[in-house]
Amino acid sequence: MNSPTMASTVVEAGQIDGSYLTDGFTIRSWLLTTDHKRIAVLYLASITMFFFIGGIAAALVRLNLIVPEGLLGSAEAYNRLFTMHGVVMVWFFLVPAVPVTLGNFLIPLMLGARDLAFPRLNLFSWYLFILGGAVTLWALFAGGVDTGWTFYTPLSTTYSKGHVVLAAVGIFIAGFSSIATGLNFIVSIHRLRAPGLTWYRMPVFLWSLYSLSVLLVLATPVLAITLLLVVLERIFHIGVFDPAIGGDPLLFQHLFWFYSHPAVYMMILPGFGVVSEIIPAFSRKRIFGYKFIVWASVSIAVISFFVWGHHMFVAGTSLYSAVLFSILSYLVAVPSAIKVFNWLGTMHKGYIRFDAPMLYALGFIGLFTIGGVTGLWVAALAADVHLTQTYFVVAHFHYIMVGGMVSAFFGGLHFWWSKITGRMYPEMWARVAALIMFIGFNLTFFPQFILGYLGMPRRYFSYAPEFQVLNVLSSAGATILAAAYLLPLAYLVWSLLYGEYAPANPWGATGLEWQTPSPPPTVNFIQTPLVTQGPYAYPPPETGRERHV
Amino acid sequence: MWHPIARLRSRPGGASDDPQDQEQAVHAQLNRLLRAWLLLVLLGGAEFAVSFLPLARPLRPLVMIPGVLMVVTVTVAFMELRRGPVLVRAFAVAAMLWLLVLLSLGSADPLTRTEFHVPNVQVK
Amino acid sequence: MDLLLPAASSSASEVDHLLLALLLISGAVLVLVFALMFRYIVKYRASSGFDRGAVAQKTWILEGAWTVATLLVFFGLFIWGAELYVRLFQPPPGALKIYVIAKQWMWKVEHSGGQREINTLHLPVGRAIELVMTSEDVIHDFSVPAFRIKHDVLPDRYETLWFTVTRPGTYHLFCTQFCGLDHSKMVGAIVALTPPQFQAWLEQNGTAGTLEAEGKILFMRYGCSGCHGGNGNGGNQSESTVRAPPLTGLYGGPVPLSNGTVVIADERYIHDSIVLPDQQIVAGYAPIMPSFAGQIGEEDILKLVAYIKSLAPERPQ
Amino acid sequence: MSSTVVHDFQYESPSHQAQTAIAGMWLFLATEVLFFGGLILSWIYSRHWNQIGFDAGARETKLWIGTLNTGILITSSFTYAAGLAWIRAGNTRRLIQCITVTLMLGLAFLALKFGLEWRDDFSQHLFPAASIFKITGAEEGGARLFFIFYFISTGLHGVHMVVGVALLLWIIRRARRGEFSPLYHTPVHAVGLYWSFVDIVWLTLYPLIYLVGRG
Repeated sequence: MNSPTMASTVVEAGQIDGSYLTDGFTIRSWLLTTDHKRIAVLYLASITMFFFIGGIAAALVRLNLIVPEGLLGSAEAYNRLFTMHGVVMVWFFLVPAVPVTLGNFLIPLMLGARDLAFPRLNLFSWYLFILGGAVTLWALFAGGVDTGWTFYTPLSTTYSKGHVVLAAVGIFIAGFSSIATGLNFIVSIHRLRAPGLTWYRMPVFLWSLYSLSVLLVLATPVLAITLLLVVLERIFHIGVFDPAIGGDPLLFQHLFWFYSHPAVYMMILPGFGVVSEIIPAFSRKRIFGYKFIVWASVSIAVISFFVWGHHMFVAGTSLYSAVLFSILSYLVAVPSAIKVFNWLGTMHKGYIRFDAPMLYALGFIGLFTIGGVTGLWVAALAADVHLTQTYFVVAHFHYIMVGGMVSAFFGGLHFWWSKITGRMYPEMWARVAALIMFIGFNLTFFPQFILGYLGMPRRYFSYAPEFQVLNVLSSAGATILAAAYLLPLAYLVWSLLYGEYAPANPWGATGLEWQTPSPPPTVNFIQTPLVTQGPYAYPPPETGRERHV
Repeated sequence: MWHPIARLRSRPGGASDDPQDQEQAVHAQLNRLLRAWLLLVLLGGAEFAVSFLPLARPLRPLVMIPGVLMVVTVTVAFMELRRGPVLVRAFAVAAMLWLLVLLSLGSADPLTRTEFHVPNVQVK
Repeated sequence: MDLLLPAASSSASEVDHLLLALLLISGAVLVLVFALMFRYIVKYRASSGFDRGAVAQKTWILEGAWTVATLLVFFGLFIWGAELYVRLFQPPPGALKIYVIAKQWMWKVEHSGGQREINTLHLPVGRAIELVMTSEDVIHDFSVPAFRIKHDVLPDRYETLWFTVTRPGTYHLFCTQFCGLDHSKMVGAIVALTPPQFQAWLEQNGTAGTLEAEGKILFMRYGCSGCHGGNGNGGNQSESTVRAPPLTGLYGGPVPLSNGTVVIADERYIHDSIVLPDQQIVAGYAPIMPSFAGQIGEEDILKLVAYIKSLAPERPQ
Repeated sequence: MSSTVVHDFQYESPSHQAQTAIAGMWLFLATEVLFFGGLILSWIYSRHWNQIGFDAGARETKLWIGTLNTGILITSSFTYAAGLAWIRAGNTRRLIQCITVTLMLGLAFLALKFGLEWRDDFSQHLFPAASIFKITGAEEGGARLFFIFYFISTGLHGVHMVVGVALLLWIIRRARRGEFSPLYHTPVHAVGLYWSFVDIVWLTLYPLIYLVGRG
């Protein structure tokens, strides 16, 4: 087997010279690394690239919707742009973002382990992600796909003119990257915990990523078989979804949404984990109802597999299954409500500080709650008949994905930035960016709730003139949001070169990852930590903590 | 340096050193495997026979029951479900449960779709 | 910018009441969450010297309370939404049937009197209307925001959608299931007229023959009469050697199938028997009828269905 | 054979790493269960909507090849497990023999399935995407759907068999180099799990294809 290939880290001597970043500077040491921290940094770079590709597509979509007849002038281009925005954002940013960057970096640190269970599989997962991304981008830039990210049949199998097969193969490959990551996390959390780290002493972030990995591992294979069936039907012009020979297009929707609803929980569960770490750290207080939050995450992971039918209330499914999926959809909303109340409970009687991660976490609570309650609207059967396939649904899932998940991702990124890079980011700029992002986001997506009620359908290149004012408002908000996203890119890169050197624990937070230097040595811990108490044992601030700005 | 706090690790099948014991152990194993193989062949025969029973078309899937038993036999006997860490059994159970969810909730729609679509026209 | 959407169908107001209730509940939850958050931000910020006192350890009661509260509210919303949805799902008997065919990027409408329209639908106010819809290519979605209704239109299948218009006027019709290039152009207008105006419109546009008349001609041309008999009264007379089930008196009546179940012959059953004959084979008959999927267009199938329905005059249309 | 076994630096002991690897393989097999599960759901839909045509298609399958293949795979699973028992007792020579027999059985399965059955199906115009199809009339749609399921499922299972055969060759090569011992035989165990899983997939596909439709 491979003992640590990095010669410079001498464990027994107790003195580590340099961190995982200074542990080899050749391209080969990065591209063939099995160190979970380096793989996390590689993923961070890839994720950022895909985020901005998807963001540009979104900006063009909003640009087009400024005038009722469509500014871009061609419905073809618009259809391929919103499909590109959907495909790139869902599979190459939202689903992977937190698990592969923060998850890869922090899970071994939080577990007190030296690396994940299968380091080589972890590197293979990154190469699968890059290969899948390359094939998908090739499909999108060679002409794109005109089916939307949902690939509904028979449009995707028989009538679409786009590169459906190429895009499906790209997503198929990227899917296996998710499976590999999920498998690695589940086995590591089970098998590599530090001595004394029982399940109830683990931070909530690990529970959330465990629940996420259950979703990754058990839902993504169904997407793989679905895309394979679509590809085969498109190549051979005959398949199980073809209604002309007795096939059922609704079978595709069932298989697709069996993956895609757990996928939206894959996006938000890590957000729950990150916020559950930030709120106690910046309220200097033990998390409220640890067991409830933890089992809420696990129950979301299980129940999220029962609810996919609520995407098909008007699709022509049977009345019985529609009613069944509606009651199950209400059940899955309960754990999310529990979490929000527990975060508020954590802040109660805390000593709250308003650093950038906390601003993102507070923004998350507010925006995710709006996203969550609008979920109740589309779970009610009769209301969904009116609201589905309109901009109400677009606003609902953007509030949860962008308002919730992206805020949590930025919050987590700022919270652990010092641990990942060993540098402190400029606090003032970070708070400004957080506020602009909050304002820009609300201006972009709140008008869409009203547009949805008024009946403006999704995915329309041109729309009825009476919807124009709200669309212009939304597009204006989008420009502010785009600017707000460029700010962190700027000052975080700046902090890599000129940021202050970070101490091991700048926030005075609890958790094993803060007990090792930042950036940590390749073997993570000089001395494998012994865990004797639960997480979030925050002493009241009178005892103070070393933190300097 | 490692703190010997007990963690979930069961003893691997200790192969004692002297060859006589090893020979003994292997033959016991081989007999167990042979019995499992025989059970599989019997179940296969049963499945083959059951398929010729005149079952009504919607009841035909009952032919799968011996097949499922064969799957359980292979999992327990050849894949040693009962040995190894608890995790192994947890993953096997999880796979079956999620498959059940996919197949049951997935087929709830087609099995119940036609009844409600017939308009209640007064029959003479 | 009109912020209020007209409620022009009988169920529209009920859906609006449900949406209003959802708005109030969401508002209450949001006010609770934001108020608590701002209060904690101000009261418990790090710099405030306010004495925090003991931190509650036992959280069971509080957790249990808000879990049960959310469960009750959600269950109430579920019941309300489901009850209304079930009523919207099944068309009442005797509704005026209008046939809608969705095709990549246009709506074709056919009234039983033979009137045809593209991207517009004239209909009477105050009477239950049942749309029998199918698609010739991909999945579309017939959506009228003013009536608060929409339903996907699937290829090779009949989907029904019913409503009762309460206010005359012209309302938006949108296709809300992405269907390709000109998905956004596949829009139309629903023109709701008072019954006399609608009657006048029918006469004025009733030029072409009725659906049944044209269906009778197609019944001969596509060779259905070859097996099912000249006027569809069964296949075992002299001129046809093939045994085919009789079609007279079929519509609305029970049909025993070869797998033992009994189905009532509605438009869906007749349409499916033409397009996918092996799905529901009549008891006592060999599955020899070829599938006409792809050979007969949806418009002609509509006419054949209308003709076969006319063979059972004693049952209500 | 090396008496001491080295383990990865993040594990505490060789057995800790071995059992973790086995747990990881089981989890991977769980994902494969869901992968084939999606295919079984398509079987349920296709058969539910077109029972008569679907069963008509099922009657065209070669029952004797299917049954023989089932026997072959069951036996190959048995011989592999026997090989694993032998290596646990330290007898590498027996391990190599057992795995070679397993390999032969696997190749026999592939020969029967793709050499004989598929070629025969193509010659009888049972390939669903072809314009001329053996079954016409009312049952053609359902029969085509059956053969779509038939070719996709047996094709996917065939791909997994080919990967399995490659893994068997890899195990034999490493066994010949004396890498396995009673203390260290994790790859043998892991590949055994994969091979038995592919056998399990066939045990579920066999009735769905050959038996259910033959009422």
